[in-house]
Amino acid sequence: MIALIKRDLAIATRSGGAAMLGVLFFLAVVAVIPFGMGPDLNLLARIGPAILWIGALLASLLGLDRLFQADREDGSLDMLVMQDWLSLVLTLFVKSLAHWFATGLPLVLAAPLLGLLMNMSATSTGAVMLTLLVGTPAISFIGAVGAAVAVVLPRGGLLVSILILPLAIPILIFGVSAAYAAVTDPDPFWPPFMILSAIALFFAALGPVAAAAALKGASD
Amino acid sequence: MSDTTISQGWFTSLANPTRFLALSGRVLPYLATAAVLSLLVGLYMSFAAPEDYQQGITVRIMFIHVPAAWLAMMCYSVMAIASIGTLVWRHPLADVAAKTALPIGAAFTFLSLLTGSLWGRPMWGTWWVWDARLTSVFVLFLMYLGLMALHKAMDDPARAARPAAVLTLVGFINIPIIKFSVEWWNTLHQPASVIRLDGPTIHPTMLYPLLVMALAYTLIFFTLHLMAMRNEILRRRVQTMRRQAAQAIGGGR
Amino acid sequence: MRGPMQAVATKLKGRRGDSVLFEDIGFTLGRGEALVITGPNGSGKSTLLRILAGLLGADSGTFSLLGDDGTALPVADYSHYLGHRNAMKRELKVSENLAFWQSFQGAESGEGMPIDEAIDQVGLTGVAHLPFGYLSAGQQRRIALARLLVSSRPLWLLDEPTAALDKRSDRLFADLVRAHLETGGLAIAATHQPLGLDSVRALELSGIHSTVSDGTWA
Amino acid sequence: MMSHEAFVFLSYGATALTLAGLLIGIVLDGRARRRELAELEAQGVRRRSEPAGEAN
Repeated sequence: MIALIKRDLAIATRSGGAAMLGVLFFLAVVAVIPFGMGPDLNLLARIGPAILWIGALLASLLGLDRLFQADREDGSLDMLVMQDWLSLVLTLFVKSLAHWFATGLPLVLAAPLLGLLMNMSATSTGAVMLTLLVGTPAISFIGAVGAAVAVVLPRGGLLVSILILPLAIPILIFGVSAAYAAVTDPDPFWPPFMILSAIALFFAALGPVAAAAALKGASD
Repeated sequence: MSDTTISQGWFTSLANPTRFLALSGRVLPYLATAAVLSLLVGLYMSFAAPEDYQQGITVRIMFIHVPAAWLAMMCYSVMAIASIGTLVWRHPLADVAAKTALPIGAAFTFLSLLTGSLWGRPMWGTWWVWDARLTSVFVLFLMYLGLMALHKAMDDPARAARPAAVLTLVGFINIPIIKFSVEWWNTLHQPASVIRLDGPTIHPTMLYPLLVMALAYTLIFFTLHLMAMRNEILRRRVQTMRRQAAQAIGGGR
Repeated sequence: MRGPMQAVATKLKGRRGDSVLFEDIGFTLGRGEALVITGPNGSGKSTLLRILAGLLGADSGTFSLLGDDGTALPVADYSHYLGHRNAMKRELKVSENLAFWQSFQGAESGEGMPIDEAIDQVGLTGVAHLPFGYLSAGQQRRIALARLLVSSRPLWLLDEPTAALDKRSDRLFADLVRAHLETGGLAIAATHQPLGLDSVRALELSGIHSTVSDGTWA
Repeated sequence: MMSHEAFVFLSYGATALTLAGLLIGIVLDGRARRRELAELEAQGVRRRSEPAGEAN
């Protein structure tokens, strides 16, 4: 399983640079907002957390379709699916985790830079980073289900995003509300953050199982 | 090539990567020494310069901010020229030059953004504003990163060369936008004070350290660029040799 | 020694969509025996192999591996499946690819051979440090065969293993299978390559299920 | 609020760090490439267009 993480990370960093593309997309999406909204710094500071969250959500959906597609194209997927149930679920968990390391974690690390650009306060940026740190793995885990469902389809890429977006909405809601709660005074930070963590844990458990079911069923 | 004017003979001899390696190997030590020397002199001069009556000590950030911004643009110009070389003359080294300038240019752009931000915080009271100059430099930074991603996405450098060259040239329109943004739009960023038609407007005690630092930055750029180009040539050589090795193994014997 | 004694298939029925490809397929393979599946395109060779590997559900019938003491062993852990595609990453070096599969498929049934030795076995000494994508199609196929060697599993399920291989590599492949059988392995292959062994049996899928001959092969 | 000196120091520090990082990265990359070349040559791989034993 360590070998699987190592392999997937090596592929992500060595060629194509999936990690870098995700961060670039994140940068570009967030940088476009001020052009559309106008460069009002107060306004940007107010909507900053939401923009960062939406940008991170879109950026992490971007690479999801490759999660199993690449393995299917070269035939590796057969070897993964061949395993018994428990090993397959574990394999998919590890693959989702590796995917998060390659695409989700860089987004979390890029968040403070974008926080500066959006004129966000240090607290606000910190809160966004913390919620992203918990929320992006949830997106990767639930995204694995969509990627597994779409793996046999041509042009699955767009479909994955459409399938996963509704499921990712709770993550977005609680992530953003926790990030806002950290800066707006009366709202408590912890309740939405705990719900977000719970969602992340739930998806970490559910995602690999559901993805395994989809892959077992989808093999043709 | 059949017609051999002197310049073209020189040009083609440089086109030979092996010759380039030998030549650049001889030039590099001098270049590196000059870069280090000018950097030391520049650093001394920028700390010896008097403090600005308006900006106080933060004016010293200018000595590393302004050259970084110049270099960010110059590096892109170098890439644009190299791209013309790729597209028009198909010069084998042009693509190498364009590709290896990317990370260096990105680093200088990043530095100009960063030092600008560190200057803006005490002077303007904010890390970042979306004004024309800053935004256009930020766009330049994104373009550097995008081009790097394009090169990384292709495992065969020969196939990435032409699309990257086209994209580089299209992106070149951003350079005049950066240069004139402070004049075309009324922005927070101060207008040019060194490169002007009517001569520089800043005081010589400020101007000279700035110019020396700019020279140092330029020399640093060329040193790093030459080194990176040599690496890239070796990288491609390794690649070809590996492909040849793959062909040879298990086939002929 | 290692692995199962027997691979037993009974009354397997497979279909693609609504059309039945084959039914009532049954065979028993012992240690050191091989089964070669032949038949025209579309007769269900690949489908049968994927059913055997557990990648597809059979319409009816069972396939199981039995250990020395008669207990059933999980097919997934005791068999190698080699499909049409090579299951190797172009970006990674040959050695990295093989090392990954070696550790991922490290079997309970015994140690595989070292990576360098496996590469030698498929006649590609010296490619270990090259990225997989640099190899020609035939070389890539041979590395895919080397995957079967780096982790030891008794049953080989091979789908057109000699696709993209030239004549000499064909023989190399036959040698590999023979060596595998001699150490007590089993092999089921969809191939037209004669293995030149006594213990090889043949199963012909004729395409239309109604003409499936005999069914059981002895 | 940081003093102005701190900003100056940070700017120079960050610049030094970035440029040093770039330099180290390039130097290490060069070493790695040379090592690869040496490995290939040790294995007897030669470039078609070059005579044997060419120095790099």
